[in-house]
Amino acid sequence: MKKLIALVLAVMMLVPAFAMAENVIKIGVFEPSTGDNGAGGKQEILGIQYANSLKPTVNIGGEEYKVELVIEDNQSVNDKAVTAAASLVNAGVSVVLGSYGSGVCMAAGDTFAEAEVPAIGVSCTNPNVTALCDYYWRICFLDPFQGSVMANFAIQKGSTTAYVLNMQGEDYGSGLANYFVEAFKAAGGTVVGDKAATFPEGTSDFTAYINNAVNANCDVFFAPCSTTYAALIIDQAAAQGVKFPIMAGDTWENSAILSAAKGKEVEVYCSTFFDENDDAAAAAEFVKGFKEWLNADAGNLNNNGGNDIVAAVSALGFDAYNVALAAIEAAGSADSKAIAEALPGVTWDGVTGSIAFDEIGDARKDMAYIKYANPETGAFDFVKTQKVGE
Amino acid sequence: MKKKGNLRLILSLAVVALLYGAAVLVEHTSGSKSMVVTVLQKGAVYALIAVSMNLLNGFTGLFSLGQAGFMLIGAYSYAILTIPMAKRAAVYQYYDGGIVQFTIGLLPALLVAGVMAALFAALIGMPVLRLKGDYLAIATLGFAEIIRAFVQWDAIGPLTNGSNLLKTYPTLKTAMPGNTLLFTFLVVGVCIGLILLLINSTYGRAFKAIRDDEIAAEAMGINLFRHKQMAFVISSFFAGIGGALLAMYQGSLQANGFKSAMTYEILLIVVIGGMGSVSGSILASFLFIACSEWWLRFLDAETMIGNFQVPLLAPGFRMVAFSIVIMVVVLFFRKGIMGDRELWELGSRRQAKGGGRNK
Amino acid sequence: MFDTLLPYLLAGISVGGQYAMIAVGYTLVYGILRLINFAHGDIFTAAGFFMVYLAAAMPPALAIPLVIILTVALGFTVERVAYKPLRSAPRMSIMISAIGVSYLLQNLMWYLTGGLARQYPVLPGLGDSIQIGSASTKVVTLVTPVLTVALVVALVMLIKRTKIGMAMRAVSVDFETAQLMGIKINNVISFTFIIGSAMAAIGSLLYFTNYTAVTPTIGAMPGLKAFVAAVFGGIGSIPGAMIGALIIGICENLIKAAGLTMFSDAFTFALLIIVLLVRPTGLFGEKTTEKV
Amino acid sequence: MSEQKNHDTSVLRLRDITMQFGGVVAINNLSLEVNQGEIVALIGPNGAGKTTAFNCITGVYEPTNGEVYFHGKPIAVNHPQGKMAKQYAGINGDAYRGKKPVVYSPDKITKMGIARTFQNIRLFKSQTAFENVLIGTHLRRTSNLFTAAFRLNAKEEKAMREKAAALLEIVGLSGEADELAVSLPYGKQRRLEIARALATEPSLLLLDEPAAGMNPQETDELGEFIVDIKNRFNLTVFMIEHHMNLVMDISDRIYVLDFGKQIAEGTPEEIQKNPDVIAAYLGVEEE
Repeated sequence: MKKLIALVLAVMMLVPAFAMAENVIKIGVFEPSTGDNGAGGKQEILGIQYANSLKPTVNIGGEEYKVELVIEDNQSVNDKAVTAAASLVNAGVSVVLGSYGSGVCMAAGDTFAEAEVPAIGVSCTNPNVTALCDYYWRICFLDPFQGSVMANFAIQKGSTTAYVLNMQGEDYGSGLANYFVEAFKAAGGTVVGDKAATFPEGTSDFTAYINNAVNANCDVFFAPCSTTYAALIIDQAAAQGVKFPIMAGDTWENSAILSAAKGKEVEVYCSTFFDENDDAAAAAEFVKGFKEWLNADAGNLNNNGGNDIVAAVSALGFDAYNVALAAIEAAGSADSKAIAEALPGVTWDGVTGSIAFDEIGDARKDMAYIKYANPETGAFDFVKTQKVGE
Repeated sequence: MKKKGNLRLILSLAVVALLYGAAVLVEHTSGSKSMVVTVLQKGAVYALIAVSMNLLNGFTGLFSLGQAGFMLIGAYSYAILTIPMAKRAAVYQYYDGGIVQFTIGLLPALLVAGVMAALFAALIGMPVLRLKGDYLAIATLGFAEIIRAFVQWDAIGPLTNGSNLLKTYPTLKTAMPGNTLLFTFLVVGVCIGLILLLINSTYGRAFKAIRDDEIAAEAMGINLFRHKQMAFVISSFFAGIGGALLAMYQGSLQANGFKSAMTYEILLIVVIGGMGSVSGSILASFLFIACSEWWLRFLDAETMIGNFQVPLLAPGFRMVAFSIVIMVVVLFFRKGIMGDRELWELGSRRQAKGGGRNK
Repeated sequence: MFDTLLPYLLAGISVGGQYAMIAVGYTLVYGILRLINFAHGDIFTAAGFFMVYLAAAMPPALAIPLVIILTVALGFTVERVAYKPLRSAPRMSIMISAIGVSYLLQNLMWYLTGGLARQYPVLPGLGDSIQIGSASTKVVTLVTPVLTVALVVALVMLIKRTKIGMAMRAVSVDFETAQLMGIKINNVISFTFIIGSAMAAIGSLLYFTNYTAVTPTIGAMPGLKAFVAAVFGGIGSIPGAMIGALIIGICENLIKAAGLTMFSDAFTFALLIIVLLVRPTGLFGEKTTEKV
Repeated sequence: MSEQKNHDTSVLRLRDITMQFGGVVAINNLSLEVNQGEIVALIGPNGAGKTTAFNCITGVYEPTNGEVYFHGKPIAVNHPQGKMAKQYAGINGDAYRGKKPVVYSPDKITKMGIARTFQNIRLFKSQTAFENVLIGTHLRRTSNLFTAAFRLNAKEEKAMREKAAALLEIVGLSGEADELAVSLPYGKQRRLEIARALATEPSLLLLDEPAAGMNPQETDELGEFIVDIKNRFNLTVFMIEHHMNLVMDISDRIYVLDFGKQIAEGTPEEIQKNPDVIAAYLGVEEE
C-alpha cells in the first residue's frame, strides 16, 4: 500500500513535468465518461477533440498558443462533479467546456464561479444552469424550448392525447416532460393522467407503461430519457404493435435508437440541435471530416458506440470548442477572467447554427430539427425545422 | 494510569489543534478553490459519515446499509429549510415556490437535519432492528431505496421539489467565507468528538458487548433492542448531519445521487479504515477521496509517452484499478489500516486484537 | 376487464419467470453459504455482454452454449477468488467481499464496453411478435414460464435424486458436520455457483431478448428483485424462489397498471421488509433455532 | 396462585416445566426449587436437558408448559399453544390452560437478579478482562445516554470502575485486568465470567459447568471460591456440573436429570446411594 502511494505520488509529480511547454493555454473538458451519462459525455468529448485536432493552436495577442485539453471525468454524479471541477481549476484551465447533463453543471457552477473560470455548457438544457450561475454560458437550446417544439410538432401531426414518460430523479427528462405537458395542454391537447408518468432507474420492463398508453387511447408517446431506456421502449412498443408515434428530445438522436427501430413497425421522432444531412456547407464539412477522423482511430470509434454516426452532442462539442477559441482571441489573453468578460460578446457561426448569447448566458437559438428514425434504412431522415411560434 | 490518560488527552487535543491550524494555513496559502482544500473538505464530510456508519457496523455489529437514505433525509431537511425566500420561486419552478415559506439559520438547520434523520431511523428501526445479520442489511438497503423513491414523488414536490434540483442554500463556501475548511473541520470535529465520547461511555461499552456476543450481552442485562435502537438512531443522526454537509459541499442537491452505490462506497471506506476504529475511518476517508478523485485521475487519461501509448489507460480504468485495490484490502488485509484500534492507542500495552469476531 | 389486464399479466409472468432464473442462484448460494451474493446480478449482466459480443462473431447455435460456459466460468472464478479465502471469516467480511466484487464487475464492464447500451442480438424465433387474444407480445413471453418450470423441476430432481444434490442438502443443513462426514465442501460450493450461474445465463438470454439493451448496471435491479423473490419464497427453496419471482413480476406490472409507476421498485422492497417481519422464513422456508 | 405466592419462601421454583422443540421433548415436566442461601446442583448425563433448563429460567427459551417463579413472582408461565397444542408430547398439558402466559427477555430476568455463566464461555472477545466486568455494571446504571456521553456521570463511572476492579481482585484476576479476555487461560476465563455475572448484582447465580476443562486442583479451588462468593455476596447458587467431587463437596441439595426427566432429588449422600442415578450414570459410562 505504502509503495503504491509512493508510486502514485511520484507519477503525479512527473505528469506536470511533461506538460511544461512554452505558450500553452489549457481548456478544461468537464464531462462524464463514466456513470449514467458516460456514453453521451464521451461523444461530446469526441466533438471537442476533433475540433482541437483541426485547430490545435490559438492566437493570443499575436502569439500562437498551443491548446491543451484537460479532460476530467465528473462520473455523472453531483458530489464527484465538485472535485472534478476543482481539479480542472487546479490544473489552471482558462475556460471550461461541458457538461452532458445539467445536474453536474449546477453542482460545479460555484467552483467555476469562485475561481472566475468561465464555463460553456455544451448540452445541459436545464434553465437553472445559467440562470443561477454567473459564470455559466450555454450553446444549446433549453428544455422549455425543446418541450414546446415537440408539443407543437405533435399537435401539428394531429395528436390530441399524449402519454408522457420520463425517468424519476433525472432533471433533464423531467424538465423536458414538464414543458412538453405545459405546451401540449396549452395547445388544446390532453395528457394522460394530466402529468408525466415516471419510471424508476434501472427499469427494463416498459410493457406496462406502453399498455397504459394504449388503454388511454393516446396518439402520441413522448418519452425524453437516456438512450438505454429509449431503445427498450422502442423495442417493446414495436413488439406490442402500437400505432402511435413515439417522440423525444435531443438525446434520442443516437445510433442506439436507430438500431432499436430498424426493421420494426414503429414511428420514432426526435428533436435535435443539428442535422447530419444539413445542406449548410459548414455542417456538411464537419460531418465528412468528423467521420474520417472517427474511422481513423479504433479508440475513438469505440467511444462513439462502435459506428461513425454523428451525434448531435458531438457537433455541439465541436461548436463549443470553437466558441471558446473565439472568446480567447477576443479577450486577447489567457486569463480566465478576461475570457469571461469577452464571452458575452462572442458570436460564432457553428455547425449547429449561429451562436450568440443573451443576457442570461444562453445561446439565442430558436430552431430545432425534427428527425425521423427510418426503420428501413436505419438512418435518421430529416423531417422539418420547427420553431416554437409556428 | 489516570495521569497517563490525561497526558494522552492533552497530547491528542494538541495534535487536533495543530491540524486545524494547518487547515487554516492551507486554505489561506492555496485559496479555497484549490484541489487540496476541496479534497480535504470532502474528506472531512466523508469522515463524519464513515464514522457514523462505523458506530453501527463496526462498534455495534449491526450490518446496516441504509446510510445513504439517512444522509438523503438530512440533506433535504437542511436544504429545504435554508433556501432563501427570494430564490424559492426559481428553485421550485414547477411547484409555485414550494410550500415551505420560511427559512432558519444554518446551524439550527444542521441540527434539524440530524434530528429528522434520527426520527426516521427510530421509526424504521422499530421493525427492522428485530432482524439479524444480512437480513438487516438488505432491509435497511430497501428502506433507503424507498426513501429515495418517496422524496422524488411528484405528490410531495411542493416540499422536496420532486426529482428536480435544490440549489441556492448556504454552502460550505458561504457559511464561513474564507475559512471553509475551518468550518467543515469544526462541525465534523464536534460531531466525531461526540461520537468518541459516546463510544467511550458505558453505553459505548454496551454497544461493543452486543457486537462481540449478543447472547452474553443480553445475559448481562443489556436490553438488545433498546441499545441497538440507540446506536441506529445516533448513527443516523450524524449521517443526517453528514448528508447536510455533503449537500453544502456540493452546492446543489438531487435525491438521485444518494444511491446504494454511495452506501457501498462508505462501507468500503469503513472496511479500509478498520471496523471499530474511529481514527481508521477518518484516515481512510481522506485517503479514499484523495485517491479516487485526485491522485489516481491520470489513470483515466489516454497518455502518450513519446510515441508510446501507455496501455490500459482509458476512461473508466481508474475505477477498475480502484476496485481491484479494494478487493485486495477486503481479501488480504481484512483488518484494514487500523484494525479495531485507535491511532492514540498505538503506543499502549493492549495486545493486538483478533480479526475474527462474531462467528 | 380481462382484455385490459391480459397484457400486464403476460408481461408479469414473463418477467417473473426471468427473475426466477436469477433467484435460483441467490437461493442456492444463500442456502449453503448464508451469503447474499451481491455480485449475482452482475454475473447476469456479464452473460448479456458475452452474448452481445459472441453473436457478432458466430451463429446463435454456437454462441448460446458458449455464453453459458463463459458465465459459469465467471461465477466459478468469483467464488474461488473472492469467497473461498473468506470461508472461516466472519459473515460480514464475506458479504463485504460480495459488494466489492459487484463494484469491480460493474466497473470492469464499464471499462471494457465503454458504457454505451449495447443492442442485444435477436435470437431466431424468440424475438418475434405474436398475437394472444387482444394482446401482442414476443414469443419469449410464452417460452419463459414453460422453460422456467421445466428447469426448476429438473433442478429439484437433481437435488433430490443425485449424489451431489444430497451433498448440497447436507452442506446447507450443517456446514461443519457435512465436512466431517467427508463431503468435499469446496466442490459442493463450486457446483452451487455453477448451477446458479448457468441459470443466470439462461435467464439473461430470455430477459435480454425481451428487454434488448445491455448496460453495465442493468443487472443490479433484476438482481435485487430476484433476491427479494428468493426471500419471499423461503430462502433455500427452489420452487419457493420461482413462485416468489412470479408473484413479484405480476404485482410489479399490476402496480404500474394502477398508475403508481414510481413505486414499482419501492414495492419490491416494502414486500421484502413485510415478509421479513411477518414470516422471516418466507413461504416455503424452514425455521431454525440458534444454539446457546 | 395467591396461595402459592404467600407461602413461597424459595428463591427459584420451577413447576411442571416442559420444553419441546418440534417433536423433541428436551425437558419433561421438571419441578424443582432452590432456597435462599443454598447451593443446588443440577446433574445428569450429556443431553439430559440441563442447559435447556437454564435457558428456560433465564428467558432464552420460552418453556412450552409450566411456570417459573423467582422470589415468588412468576417470571415465565406458558401452556402449549397454537401448533404446539396438537404436537404436545409432555404431560400436564392442561394444567396451566387459562393462565396468562408470562414472558421476560433475558435482560429483564438479569435485571430482576438472576445472573448466569455459559457452558461454552461467552466472554466479549475484543474486550479486556476489566472491560468485560465493566460491561456487567452497565445494568445498574442511573445515567442516560446524554449524561453518559457528556460525562455528567463521572461519579457513577468512577464507582463502576472501582466495582469492576474490586470484582477482579476477588476472582484473583487483578494482574490480568488489561489482558484481552480471550487470551487468558481457560480456568481464568471461567472465573472472569463469574466476576462479570457478579457485576450485575444478582441474588441468584446460575453457573453452567463452571469447572469444565479444569484440573483437579483448579476444581478444588473453584469449589472454595464458589462458597466464598456465595457468602460474601449473600447469594443463592444453582449450578450445572459434571465434576462429581465438586458437586458432592459444596452442594446442599442435588437434582438429577436424565432424558429431560427428573430421576432423583436429595442431599449429596442420598444421591450417591440412589440406584436410579447410579444406573443412569453407569449407562452413560459404558458408552
